[in-house]
Amino acid sequence: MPNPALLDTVRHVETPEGITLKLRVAGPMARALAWGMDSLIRYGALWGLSMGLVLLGWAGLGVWLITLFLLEWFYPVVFEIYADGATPGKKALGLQVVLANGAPVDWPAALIRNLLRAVDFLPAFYGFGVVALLVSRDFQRLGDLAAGTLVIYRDPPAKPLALPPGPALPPPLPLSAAEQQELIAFAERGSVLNPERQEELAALLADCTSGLRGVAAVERLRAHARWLVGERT
Amino acid sequence: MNAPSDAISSTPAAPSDDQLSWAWDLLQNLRDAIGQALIGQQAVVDQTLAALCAAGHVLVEGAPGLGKTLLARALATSVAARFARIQFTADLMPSDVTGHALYNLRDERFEIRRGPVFCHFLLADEINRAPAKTQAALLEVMQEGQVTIEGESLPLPPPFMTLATQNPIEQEGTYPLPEAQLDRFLLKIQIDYPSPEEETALVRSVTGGRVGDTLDLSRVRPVADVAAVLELQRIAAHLRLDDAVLNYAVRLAATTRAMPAFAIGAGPRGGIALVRAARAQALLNGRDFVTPDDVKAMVKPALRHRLTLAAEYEMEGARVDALLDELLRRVAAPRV
Amino acid sequence: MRLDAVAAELRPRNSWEATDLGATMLRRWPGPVYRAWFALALPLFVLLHLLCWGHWWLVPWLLWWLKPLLDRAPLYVLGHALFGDVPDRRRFWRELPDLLRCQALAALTWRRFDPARSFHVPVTQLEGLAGKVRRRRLRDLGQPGRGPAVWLTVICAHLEIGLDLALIALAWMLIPDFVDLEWYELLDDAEPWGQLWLNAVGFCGMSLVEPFYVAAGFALYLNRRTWLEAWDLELGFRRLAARLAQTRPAAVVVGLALGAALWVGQPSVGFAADAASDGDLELDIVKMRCEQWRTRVAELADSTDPVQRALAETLRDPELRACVVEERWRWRDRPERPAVEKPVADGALARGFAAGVEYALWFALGLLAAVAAWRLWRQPVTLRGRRPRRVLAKPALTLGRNDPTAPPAADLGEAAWRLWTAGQPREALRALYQGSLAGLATRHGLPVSPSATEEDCLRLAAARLNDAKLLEFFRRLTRVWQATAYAHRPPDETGARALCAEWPRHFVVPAGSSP
Amino acid sequence: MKQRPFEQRHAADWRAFAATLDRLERRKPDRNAAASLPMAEFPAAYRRLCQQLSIARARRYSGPLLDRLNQLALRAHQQLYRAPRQHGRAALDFLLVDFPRRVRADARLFWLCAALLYLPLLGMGVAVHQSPELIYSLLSPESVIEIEENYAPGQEAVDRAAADDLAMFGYYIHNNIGIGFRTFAGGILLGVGAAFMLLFNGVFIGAISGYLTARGHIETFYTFVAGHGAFELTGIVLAGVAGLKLGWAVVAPGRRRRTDALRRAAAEGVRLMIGVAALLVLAAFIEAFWSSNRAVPAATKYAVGGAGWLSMIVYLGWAGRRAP
Repeated sequence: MPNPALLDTVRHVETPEGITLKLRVAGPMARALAWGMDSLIRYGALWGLSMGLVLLGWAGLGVWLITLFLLEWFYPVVFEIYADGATPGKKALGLQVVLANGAPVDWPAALIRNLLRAVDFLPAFYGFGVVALLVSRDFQRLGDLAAGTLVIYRDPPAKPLALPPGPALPPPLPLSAAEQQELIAFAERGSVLNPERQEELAALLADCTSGLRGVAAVERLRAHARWLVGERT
Repeated sequence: MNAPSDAISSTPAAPSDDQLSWAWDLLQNLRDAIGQALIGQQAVVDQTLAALCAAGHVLVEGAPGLGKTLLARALATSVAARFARIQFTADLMPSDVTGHALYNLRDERFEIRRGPVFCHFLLADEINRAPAKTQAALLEVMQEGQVTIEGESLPLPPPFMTLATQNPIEQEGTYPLPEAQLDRFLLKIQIDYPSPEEETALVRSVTGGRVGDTLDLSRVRPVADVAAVLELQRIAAHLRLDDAVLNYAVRLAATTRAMPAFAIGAGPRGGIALVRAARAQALLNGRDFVTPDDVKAMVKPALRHRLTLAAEYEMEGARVDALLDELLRRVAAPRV
Repeated sequence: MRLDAVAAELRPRNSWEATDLGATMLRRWPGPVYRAWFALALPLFVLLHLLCWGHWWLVPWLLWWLKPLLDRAPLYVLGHALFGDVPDRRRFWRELPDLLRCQALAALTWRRFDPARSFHVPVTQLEGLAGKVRRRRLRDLGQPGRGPAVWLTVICAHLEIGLDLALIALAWMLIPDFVDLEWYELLDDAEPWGQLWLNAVGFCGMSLVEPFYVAAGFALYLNRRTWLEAWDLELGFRRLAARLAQTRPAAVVVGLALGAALWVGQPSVGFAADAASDGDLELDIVKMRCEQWRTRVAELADSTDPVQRALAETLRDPELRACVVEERWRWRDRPERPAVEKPVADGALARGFAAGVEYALWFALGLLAAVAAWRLWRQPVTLRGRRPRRVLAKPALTLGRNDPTAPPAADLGEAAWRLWTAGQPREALRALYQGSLAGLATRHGLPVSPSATEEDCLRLAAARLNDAKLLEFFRRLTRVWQATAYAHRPPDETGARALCAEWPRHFVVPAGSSP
Repeated sequence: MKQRPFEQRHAADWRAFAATLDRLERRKPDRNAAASLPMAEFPAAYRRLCQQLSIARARRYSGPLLDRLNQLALRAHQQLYRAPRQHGRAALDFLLVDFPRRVRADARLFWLCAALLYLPLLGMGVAVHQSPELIYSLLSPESVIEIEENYAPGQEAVDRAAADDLAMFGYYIHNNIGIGFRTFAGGILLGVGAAFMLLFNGVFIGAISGYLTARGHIETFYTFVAGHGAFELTGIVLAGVAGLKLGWAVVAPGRRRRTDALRRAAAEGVRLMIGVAALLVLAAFIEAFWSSNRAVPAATKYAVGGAGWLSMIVYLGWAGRRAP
């Protein structure tokens, strides 16, 4: 279980089914970038639209102003409701807006957080918003606080990591659950860590590897990990 | 004499005339005894006695200082039964209510310390000041009539009656009881401010020749014992109930489910509670059979805590009691 | 550094999450970090104004230029605080000169324009690397971590400018109108006080953003090392090893000392060639590092300290290099900010379009009004309540009810008696009771509602009737009826007969008199 | 059970579950349809997954597996606890019943906001009428001249082209509803923002009306504003109500935490804002297409304006009331 005393950016939400879901709350950097992308999209669209609407004269100006109004206030709302809580910018950065309990945003929440954008923007360029974001516990700007929403990372489902094939050996001594988890993670991350570092880590556990050294020690630990996950050869 | 043409929902063990007149006398004595301490509030006393006869628990709601505690003490004194009082507070633990197992170092074994629930009359004062888990501990006891400590089930001696009091839920620092658990109270009694005359009498009795400001129970004498209460409950349970009256009670409860004003209507348990309470009311009224009037009199106390207002009615400030009056006006009485 | 005292959850994160962790760290130790920042920056701000007396416009530029030195204070605090060792004031001041002196020239000249500065600085400041080793190390560390670090710099620069503007706007909003001060005068840098005010605003914006920038960069660096060196696993393995070797405490000491070595800057955990992917490793670097390494190990082995000797034994060639492929989106070029061109022509097309839209809007309004009207008309209750108030279904109202609207038949008494003699006492009394209610309702105007019970009817009669005999009869009848109906105790024959006989006296209108 | 057998035992379940989620999220409409579960089994499957996640956590299976299960559970949670979508009929019911009820529930705030708008409006109107030069304290001479030209009499015959109307419609939508939204949002700053917007609008409108009245442009001006005034002014007042609710929640949260109080107030306020937006769209429409039409006789315009006020009063005062 995570140690609550350690700094982390994960928020735990208990569902009615009694399990805890982990929401990885997103902070200022990713959100600023997403906002930048959305602004480009919005103003790009407006610019493109103005090219066409020029043909319509004053009437075109009217349509353009209405579009401006809609894009200004409702562009995020519509995407957050109909596109899994993410504007295109947020989607590109893997972000998603959810209610504080992990449920998708509903209309009132989406409206509140985006209408209050006007205040977050004050006094200029999201002054209040940035300060609130840095101060609040879950990176919420004022609109998020009022609407009870969070912006979280929504990753593509993690691919299961396979252990490299090989023999499986029971560990020479009983291991606690956390220790087993670390051994397995060590084997799973074999493709990320370079061999020398792995050997160095394996050397820490000389008692487990009965004094083997170097590559042999790494292999031995992997074999234990395979045994621990339940592979049998 | 002709045999009754309609079926009768009574049981073979119908009480005899002697038993009935004994019961009526006893109830009158109880009423008088409690009335000695609790001045005015005749309806409240009657409803409490009805719950006693029906072997049900009551939830008493009213502002502080209206004699909720006194009512419970007077009842316990007049019956000469074991009485316990638990003041519910925010830090009260479930084991403070039910009891707990204690390891005895000398004997090297666990001893069960019985909590205050092991009594006949339990006054749970300000029940909505305790967090849900403590409320739940008590409500479990009320439903099952037994306490489980360290895997050992200990039955409570009958009669067991809980009188829970709660302050109006708008008050600060309260945890409202969950709907499902409110169901376990047979009646919810509303204590309102007494009439001016009654209040004068009350003030006089409090200030008359005594020191301090507590109402005393010295004038309340025991008029019954535990066995008498059990007999009273047996008699009340066997009063005659015609199908038409039963049907009336069921229709009333079922109609609450069809009323759009209520998000949650009274369930079948509401109907059962209504009938139980009506039987007791009939006994209190000195009859040996139940009439539609007994049902009608018990609709509010028996149903008001089982109903949840629909949001839009709540928004417009509707009140459950007013809607129950409306219900009584709308449902036809079985006058045929 | 004691890895086991680390105050943050170590796990491989994505880069943005790592910067978020930086913000969380800042939120955890705002006091020490900002104290350290202001301890350095505020005097500098004042000092620069004194030095550049008369040329205050220089100050913001100089401040900007000196940022790398200023950043060292928050990084120093964070670096220690994260490992359970929040530095106190005295130690901070004692170590400050060394902190500032270390590679200051490089930091202020060619490295000043490093766009990933925040990410690279920990290598210099915390690991103390320099020269080719540092470059090598940065290259190994940096490739996938660099992109986010550059973005971090870009975003923080924007944040800082945005906050400056926000502060100016805030001041403008808060200064009441009657103060004779046009807000743009404040921005007039020709005025010395205007310049001072601008500098102060810039300083505030910088002070807000810069510690965050440092913290986020530091977190990026930590995250990168967690990826490459599996710090989380190292921590777990250390604990396991310590548990296994409780009889040999030396192992724990060695473990911790290894950590210490890592912290003081010797590349005990270094970066080596992954021969498959990196063939261009320059020989001299390898040679130099090997040499450095051997010297270090020899030093340790010669040491009198048993811990250091133990360390020397365990140290092995620790070169490390990992490669992670990460795909990301990158702007190829920024599109121009849209410039809206003023509409020029009012051609036929435009006129037609406008007229079309207008008619469509009128039509929509009409349609909406029609739908609303239809809704009100079809369900008029909507205006009076959300749902149509089907309060009660009809059957509930009528079940078991005979409406007492018609006057009772004149021969009811006889009919009832006939029922009694036919062996239907309940029916007989029902007829009598119903008839009486009908009589009371029609002849005496008693508003008997279907929902009224027997007692209700009796109360009503007692309140409304002034005929005592009739009332007495009705009361007697009610009692008998209740006993018959609900207790199944019909009266004896004489009682029944009396009731039947008496009934017409009260309820039958004598012929000739008007009702 | 070890991790690998656990994975193998449930792998098929998880694949089917993921396919169901894909279908629900409308990512891949057809490809995996066969593999996904029938809808009726979804909640049960979700509970099974929750159980498996708990088991996996308790047994400390490896990180990627936990992440994968957490992700599945999160997605399913979002599908199950999604708020039901509202439809057109509900929207109409909201406007006909719910909205006026909510306004009445906040009657005291409503009167406060009305006072904040109308008292400065009247005061400034009278003051500027008495001494028209006061207007220069608010507006630059150029804008005053422009406004005066707009309402100068003698242009009755010229009807604005449809294209101009449409442009103005866009302008009113963009500007006026934006003002309404900002009034609401400004409420979170302890109510100051909302109150300021109300006062500011009151002073401004009052000054212009007073000035134009003093200059004698009575008919042109009042025939123009008569039509949409009821909807626009009421809309702004109601935006103020919604904003002050936010502010009040921050200033005096009562027994709730400030954020909770704010959240509640915002949820109520935003429902008011939906109605406000509807009112302001209506006002913009009337302003652009009806008020600007100078061919309509003045009497008709005043009559329509009066009808607007009347309907506003009836609507907010009585719509949605229950029968006594």
